[in-house]
Amino acid sequence: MIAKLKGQYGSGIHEASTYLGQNYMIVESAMIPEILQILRDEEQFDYCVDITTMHYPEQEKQFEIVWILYSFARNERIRVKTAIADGEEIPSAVPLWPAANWLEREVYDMFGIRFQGHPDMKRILLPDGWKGHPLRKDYGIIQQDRDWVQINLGIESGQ
Amino acid sequence: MQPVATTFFFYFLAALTLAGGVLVITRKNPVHSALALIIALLAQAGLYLMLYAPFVAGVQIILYAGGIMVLFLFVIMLVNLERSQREEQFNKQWLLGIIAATALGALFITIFVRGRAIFPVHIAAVAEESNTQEIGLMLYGNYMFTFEIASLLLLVAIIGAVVMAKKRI
Amino acid sequence: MAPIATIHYLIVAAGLFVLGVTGVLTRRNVVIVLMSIELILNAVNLNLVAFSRIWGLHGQVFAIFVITDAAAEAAVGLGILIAFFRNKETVNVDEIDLLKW
Amino acid sequence: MFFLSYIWLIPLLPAAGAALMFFFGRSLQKKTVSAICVGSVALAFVMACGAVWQYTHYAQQVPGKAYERVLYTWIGTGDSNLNYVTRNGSPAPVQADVGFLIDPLSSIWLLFVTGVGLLILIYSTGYMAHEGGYYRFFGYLNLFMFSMLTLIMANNYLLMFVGWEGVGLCSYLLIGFYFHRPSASTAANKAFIVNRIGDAGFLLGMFTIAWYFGSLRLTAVSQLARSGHFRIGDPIITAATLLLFIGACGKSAQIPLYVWLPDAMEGPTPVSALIHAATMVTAGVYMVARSNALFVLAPGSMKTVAFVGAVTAIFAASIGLVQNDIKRVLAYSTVSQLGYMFMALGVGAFAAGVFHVFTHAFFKALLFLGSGSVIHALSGEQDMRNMGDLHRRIPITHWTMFIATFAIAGIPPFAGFFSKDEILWQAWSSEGGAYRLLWLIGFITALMTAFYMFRLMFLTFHGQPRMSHDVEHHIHESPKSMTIPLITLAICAICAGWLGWPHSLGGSNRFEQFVRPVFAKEAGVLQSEGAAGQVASGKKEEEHTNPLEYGLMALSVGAAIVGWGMAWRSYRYAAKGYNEPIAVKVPALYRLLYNKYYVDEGYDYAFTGRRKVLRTRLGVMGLGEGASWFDSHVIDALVNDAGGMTRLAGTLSSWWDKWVIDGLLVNGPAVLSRLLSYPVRLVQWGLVQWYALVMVVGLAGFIAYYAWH
Amino acid sequence: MLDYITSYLRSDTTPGQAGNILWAVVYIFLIFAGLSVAVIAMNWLERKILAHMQVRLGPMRVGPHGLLQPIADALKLLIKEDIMPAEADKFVFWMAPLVVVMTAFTVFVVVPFGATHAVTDMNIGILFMVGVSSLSVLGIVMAGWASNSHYPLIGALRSSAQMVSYEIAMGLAVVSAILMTSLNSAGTGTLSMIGIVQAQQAQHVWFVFKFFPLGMIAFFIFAIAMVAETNRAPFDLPEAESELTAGFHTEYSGFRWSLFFLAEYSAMIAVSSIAVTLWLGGWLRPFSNSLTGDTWEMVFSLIPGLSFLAFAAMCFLGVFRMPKHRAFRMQTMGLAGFGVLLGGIGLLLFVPPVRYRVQDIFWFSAKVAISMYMYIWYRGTFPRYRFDQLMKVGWKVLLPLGIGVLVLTAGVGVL
Amino acid sequence: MSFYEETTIHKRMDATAGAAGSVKTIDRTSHLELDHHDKTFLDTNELVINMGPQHPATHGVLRVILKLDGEKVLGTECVIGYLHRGVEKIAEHRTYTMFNPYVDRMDYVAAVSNGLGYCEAVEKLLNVQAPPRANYIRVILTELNRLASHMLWLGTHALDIGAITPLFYTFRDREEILKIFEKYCGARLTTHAFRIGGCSYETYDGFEREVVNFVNFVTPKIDEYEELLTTNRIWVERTKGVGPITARECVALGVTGPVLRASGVKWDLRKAQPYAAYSDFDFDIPVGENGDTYDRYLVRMQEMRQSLRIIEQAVGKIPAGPIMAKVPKVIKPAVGEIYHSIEAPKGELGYFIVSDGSTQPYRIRVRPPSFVNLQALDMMVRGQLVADVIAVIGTLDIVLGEVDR
Repeated sequence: MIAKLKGQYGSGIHEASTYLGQNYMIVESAMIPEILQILRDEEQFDYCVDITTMHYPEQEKQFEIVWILYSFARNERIRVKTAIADGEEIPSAVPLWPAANWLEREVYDMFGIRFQGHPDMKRILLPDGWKGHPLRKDYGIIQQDRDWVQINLGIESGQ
Repeated sequence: MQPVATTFFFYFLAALTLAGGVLVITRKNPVHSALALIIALLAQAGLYLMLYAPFVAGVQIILYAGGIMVLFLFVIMLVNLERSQREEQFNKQWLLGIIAATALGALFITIFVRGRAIFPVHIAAVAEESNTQEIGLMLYGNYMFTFEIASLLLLVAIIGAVVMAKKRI
Repeated sequence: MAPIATIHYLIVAAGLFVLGVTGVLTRRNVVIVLMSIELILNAVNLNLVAFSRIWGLHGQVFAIFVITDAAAEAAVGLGILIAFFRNKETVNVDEIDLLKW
Repeated sequence: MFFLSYIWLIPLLPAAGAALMFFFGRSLQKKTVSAICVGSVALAFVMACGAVWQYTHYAQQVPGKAYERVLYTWIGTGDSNLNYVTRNGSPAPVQADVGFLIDPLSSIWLLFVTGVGLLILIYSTGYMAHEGGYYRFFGYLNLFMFSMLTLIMANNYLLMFVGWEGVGLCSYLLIGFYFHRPSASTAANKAFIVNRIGDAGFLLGMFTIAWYFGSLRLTAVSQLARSGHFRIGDPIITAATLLLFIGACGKSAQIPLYVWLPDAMEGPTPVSALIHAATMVTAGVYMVARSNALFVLAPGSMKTVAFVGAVTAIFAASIGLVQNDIKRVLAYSTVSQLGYMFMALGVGAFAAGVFHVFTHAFFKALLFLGSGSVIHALSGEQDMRNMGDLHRRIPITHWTMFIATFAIAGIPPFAGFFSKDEILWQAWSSEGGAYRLLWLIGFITALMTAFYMFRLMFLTFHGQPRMSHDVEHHIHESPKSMTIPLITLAICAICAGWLGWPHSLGGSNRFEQFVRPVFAKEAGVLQSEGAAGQVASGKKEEEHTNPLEYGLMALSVGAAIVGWGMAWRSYRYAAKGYNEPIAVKVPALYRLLYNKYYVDEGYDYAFTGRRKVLRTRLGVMGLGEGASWFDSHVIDALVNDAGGMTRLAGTLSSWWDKWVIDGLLVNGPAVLSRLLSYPVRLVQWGLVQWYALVMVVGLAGFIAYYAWH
Repeated sequence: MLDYITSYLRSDTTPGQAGNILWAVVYIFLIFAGLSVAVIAMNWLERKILAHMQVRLGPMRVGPHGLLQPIADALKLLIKEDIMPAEADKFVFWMAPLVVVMTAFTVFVVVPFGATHAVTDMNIGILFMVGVSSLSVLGIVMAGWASNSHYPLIGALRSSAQMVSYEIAMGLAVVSAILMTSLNSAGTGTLSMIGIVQAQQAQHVWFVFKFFPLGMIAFFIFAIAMVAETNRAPFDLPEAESELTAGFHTEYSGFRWSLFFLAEYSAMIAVSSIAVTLWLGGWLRPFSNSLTGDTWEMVFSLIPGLSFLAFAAMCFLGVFRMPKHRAFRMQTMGLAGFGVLLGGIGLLLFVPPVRYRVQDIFWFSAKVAISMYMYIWYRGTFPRYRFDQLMKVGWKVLLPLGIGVLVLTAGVGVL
Repeated sequence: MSFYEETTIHKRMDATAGAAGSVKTIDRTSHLELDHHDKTFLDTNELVINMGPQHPATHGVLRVILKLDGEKVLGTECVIGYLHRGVEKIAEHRTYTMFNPYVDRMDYVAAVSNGLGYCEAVEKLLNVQAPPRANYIRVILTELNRLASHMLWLGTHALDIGAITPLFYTFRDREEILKIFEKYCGARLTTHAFRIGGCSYETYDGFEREVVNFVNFVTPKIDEYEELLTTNRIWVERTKGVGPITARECVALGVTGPVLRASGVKWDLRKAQPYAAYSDFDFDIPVGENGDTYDRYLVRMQEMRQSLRIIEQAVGKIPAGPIMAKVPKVIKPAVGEIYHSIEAPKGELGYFIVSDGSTQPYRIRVRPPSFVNLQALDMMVRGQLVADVIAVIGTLDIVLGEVDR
């Protein structure tokens, strides 16, 4: 499968290998929609397990997005990864897997990455007016949106 | 069961009835109107009792107060619009209407006063104990046909109401 | 005070009738107009029952028929009202002028 | 005469069962459903046996006398004004009764319809035990029993038509039983539509008869036909019989209306066994046999029947040679055997044809039920390429099916031998070279029949196992409720033929003696008109047995054995991916046969309009499109040109009309009257409360008037 | 004066009919007090019975075996802050619980606890009862509407639809019972509550067993409809706590809420007494036909006292099973005191004049109590119906069944 | 392993939605009749109701905004996050060992499962194997925890539907499980039962006997629950056909656990990708047919029985030996990342751990089953009644601690 994909998108797939028995591949961000589409339609990865992100502030492309996919037919998982810079947008996977809806919203909520074509791109866990994206490495662990807390909760600090 | 303090109760119930009526046509909020109407209806049931018509009184309570008015309240809640309460409550012809209605009332009173002689003061005593039974006999005897027509009317009303209020038949 | 005779009941009924007529003629809210009609019917009923003390039970029987009628009228009237409200979002009677063509 | 006087109960019992199912079936337990349905049919069977037994007593006084019982007049007028006039001017009341008729012919049908039906119902309780819509299925089956019994017991054509349509409906419902499967519903539609074509023929034929004979009552019609008033070859009778035959073609799946029957195998297997093999499809045979008095008056029709039957027989048999679906093979075999029956009818051997119907009912039902048992054992597998080596796993099915195969192949002393041989002999002994050709076709068909049946057996039960591992794991013999009917039917398949043990083999051919009264008179008619050779009556046969007959008998047995041998050679050791001998030798022929001569495709091209060549539709639809093109381009163009001229004239006239007539003369007064009428409009303002106000003012005025006067 | 007081005791009619205002007021007071006590007892009983059904103990802290729990609850409710929502319609909001309570109490005017033990005997008694109890829906609708909140409004709508629907089935069942009263030689039926019981007495059969199974079916229709009428499980949709938090009384608290509570329980008792009157022979003792004679009269007249003594015995059993510890001293004493109270009542009931005067009331109350136990049992057993299913049961099952029973009863009665 | 589920799924998926392949948009109207579009003659206005966050039937602080037509639901929107505690952020500031107790606080009714998933994920990242005895103890405790979770679900679900009695029965029996937990590790709810590399405690004396006693005690109790509900007419009417979801929709929405199985998909991570010692045991995966609330109920009841089967087997053949593998004092996995998931009582619970070679995880992502399952709520309740929303929230078996983390 990997070989076939590599043949098709030679330069788009940077790396495809196995770590601790788990397959993953790193893909050029522009290739993402096509690769995901193919994985779903042709390779039967019909179940989107999770979508999440890592933040590497020291890299040029700060965010690494991970799609964890699973195929019922093959009983195997694959991780698709790509890196994007801050402020860059990435196409949404909702048309492929409706399950991606909330997962992408959570990524947006926590990291501030917007997904193009998502039907309802807004915060999910934090309140709508909140400022900042807490899972970024530059967001302190006790940091909070003081203004929001004062206005909405009427207290000085949420801690 | 003999009515006690007839005169007092008559004036009390009559006042209640009329006050209820006034409230019905003057309240802004239809729910209040409906409640006033219920009071009027219950007071009227009392008047029926005083007229030795317990069955009609019972029917008045069970049908009017218990049935029709619940229907009214139900509908009012369905169509309750704040807007209609803020708007003008009386239509353009209200003055004309009041004049006409008052004239009509005045005529009634005139006729009653002029024709007082027709109505006897002493009311013939009616057996209250068998009231229900006699009404029943009449309904199923003399008024059999009317009774059937009334039932048909109700049937038609039911069907009509269902047809009109149901979204999809 | 004079003993309560039939005429007293008739006068109460007349008052109720006039109130009902006034409501029908002047209010804009259809629900209240319908309730005013109920008032009119009740005035009639009161008359019927009052007279039944003089001329036998026929009046009471008719009162029952009138109540039946009132039920039918309320059902149909409110049905129309709901249908109308769903179409026009209003319960004002002077906006119900579909008869004017 | 208890049973005879209550014969109307026979169809009514299943009908009651069906009604119960349709009204309450949903809430009933499966056990209750089976009890009601099987019970009602069993009762009907008992009643039928009783009725036939009593009928034999009844008929002893006057042999062949039909017992009729009219319940009430269904359609009929005593009003002579409404009566209608037959061809020769005599008034004939339009009358149709609800009445039942028992004579030898209907007794035979009665017996095997209820008997085989009962067995199949019992079988179904096992076969359908795990299916949804259990009550629906049994309701349909009971409704079918009711319709079929109405059909065969009707005493007039109209009631027969009721049954006829009823069985058509039930067939449709049952084929489409798995209605969520697109193929099943398509097949059901196909069966229904094709049958409608035939039914139209039947209807027209019936009208013709009503018009020509002035009656629809079966006995009356045959009496009239036998009275000698009509000459042989009467064109109207020929037309009527041909129309009736079209109906028979539809119901009994003859060329060209046979296409629905193979597809009908989409229904559950018991249905295939009951309706599409044993009972319903023989309705056409029944109808033709029942109308024998008419047919013998129309030699042209007889020939048509014979040839259509013969061609159908060989045609379907040839398709059956190469089919792989076990039920499909049996379906084509049914078509082929029905062709046999029609051939027999066509050559005037009515008794032989009916006899074949009788024996065929047993062994074909047995074959279908056996195949159902095989399918059941293989968890739904129907393709013979994926079977093999089942004879040790499901021995009962194997042995019973083998008996049926012997029977259908015509190996003595199994049932099929006697009836088939009788038909062949009758065909041979009919006069004329063309009839010898019929015999030849029949003979070849017999050979083919033996081949494909033994092919089926060897592929299914012998050779190497070819099914998938999972399926093989689950093979099991069917439950008792399924095997017991199989065994019963197997016994019947052996013994049913002995009823017609021919004279030439020292028997007495009791079967023919039994039915002879129904047909005997025709022989007389024919003989008196000089066409004696057409019918080989029983009497003639009794007198002398031709040595040739033994030869033919030997030949046909030989054909069966040769077919067996060929199948043995080709399929004895069939392993996975075995070769079809025909496919190897003559691939073109194989493709032709495998695709069933492309008849379905042909019909598709010709009638449905779904297929096109380039942009033009073919067939009937193509004609329509052509006509439509002509209409829109030629006719319409003429019309349009004429229209253009008219429009010009109209424009001119409209100008005049608009400004002078309307503007001045018409609108002028209208505007005036509007101005004048404004005050009156106040009365009709459309506001309810305004009306009420007016009413109140009026009331006040009224009261005031009376108060002061 | 004394004559005036004792005149009623010797009469064989109800005070209302006798025109005896004094005794009527006394009765009204007694019924009001008795009803309040009954509601309090019901509160305790429901919690205990439900708890034991659910393998737990229920209230155990306030008073011995939680006997004082309802009183504590009542106190809590009385001193709780009475909240009125800001946007509510003040007057209607205030009126609603009063309307509900008034209707629930008014019906007891005609409930016959015995041949003479009713405030009055109206000749349209059952009509009055059904009519007035149907007015309580007005109060519920008012409460729901006046709260100006979604959940109460939905609760009110549900409640009005439900009560109007089930009233019809209920009415049909009632009418079939009334038809049975007219099976005497004169052919005169009665609507009077006392008359209905007397008809059962005269016909020597409780109507539940009359025309078996017609009476039984009518009774069951009524039994189901009455559960729905009182908004109890499994028909408690107007106040379904898992869907509408508390339905029409979501916004009520404190004293007003306790009025709803009071009204609900008195309505349950009221409809139960209708059922008892119409079908279960009202105040008639069981086996009054088979076990006759003075001896049996005597035996049955002892049962009230005996049952109270049995309650007292249970109390004393509880006293002995109490832990012997200082902390439980108050509780033990309280329970013993309660037992003494019950025993005292029991002994009082053995005094012949009391005994004969009171046994009617006892039998009536015992039958009502059984019906109340059924209410609790339903609540412990059934899940809640969904609204459309509820309507289905009302209109498609009970209504046709009721009509059928009515027609059949009329037919059988005529035959 | 033989993956015979494959055919089942695809057959069912094809059957439900026609051609396989494109799942572009879920056909949300496939099983519903939404008639709020036809504004032809009559139309009532819509009513928007705010259910929660303080509502007795939303199991915590879920807030559902319902759009109603009368009592029919036109649409819903879930508002979550009221219980958000930033577990994933906390993880980045704790060592691997220190983070272990935190996971118990997510799905607090199935804390043992959470701990199992986390420990196994870290073990995988370290390339360490827990010893067999530890694995058996893990299986026993996890299955007991699954039982406890299902019992809690059953009680609250029944309460939502109006049957109050089962709640007390299930709480009574769940208490026995909690007693075992308490005896084993001192805690009842947030147990922190496992350590990275194995278990920290040896089983106490009589552990096996008590577990067996518990199994014998609880088996008839489950029959008792079923007796109360399974054939109860009202219960069946309230649950059958309510909140249906097809296998295809489940897969598309990522719904896992009993909800997925009730739709007919025979997929359970314990079988599909066995972890701990599950490959040693013989148990069935119960599946439903219609994917409605009733089937989900039946599936969970069956799962409880299967859990008992597993526990019985595990206790029977629990091996002797060490309970901890050799794990370095300071856990410092190599640079790399791992995804490991287990079958929690609510569905697939996954941990995605990224290590940068230090003692603290660079990133831990938890894939919570409740969070993903809750997405399906909207689709399941459209066109149903308000009362069904309650039933469906109950049957989804969500825990807000896990949804919000």
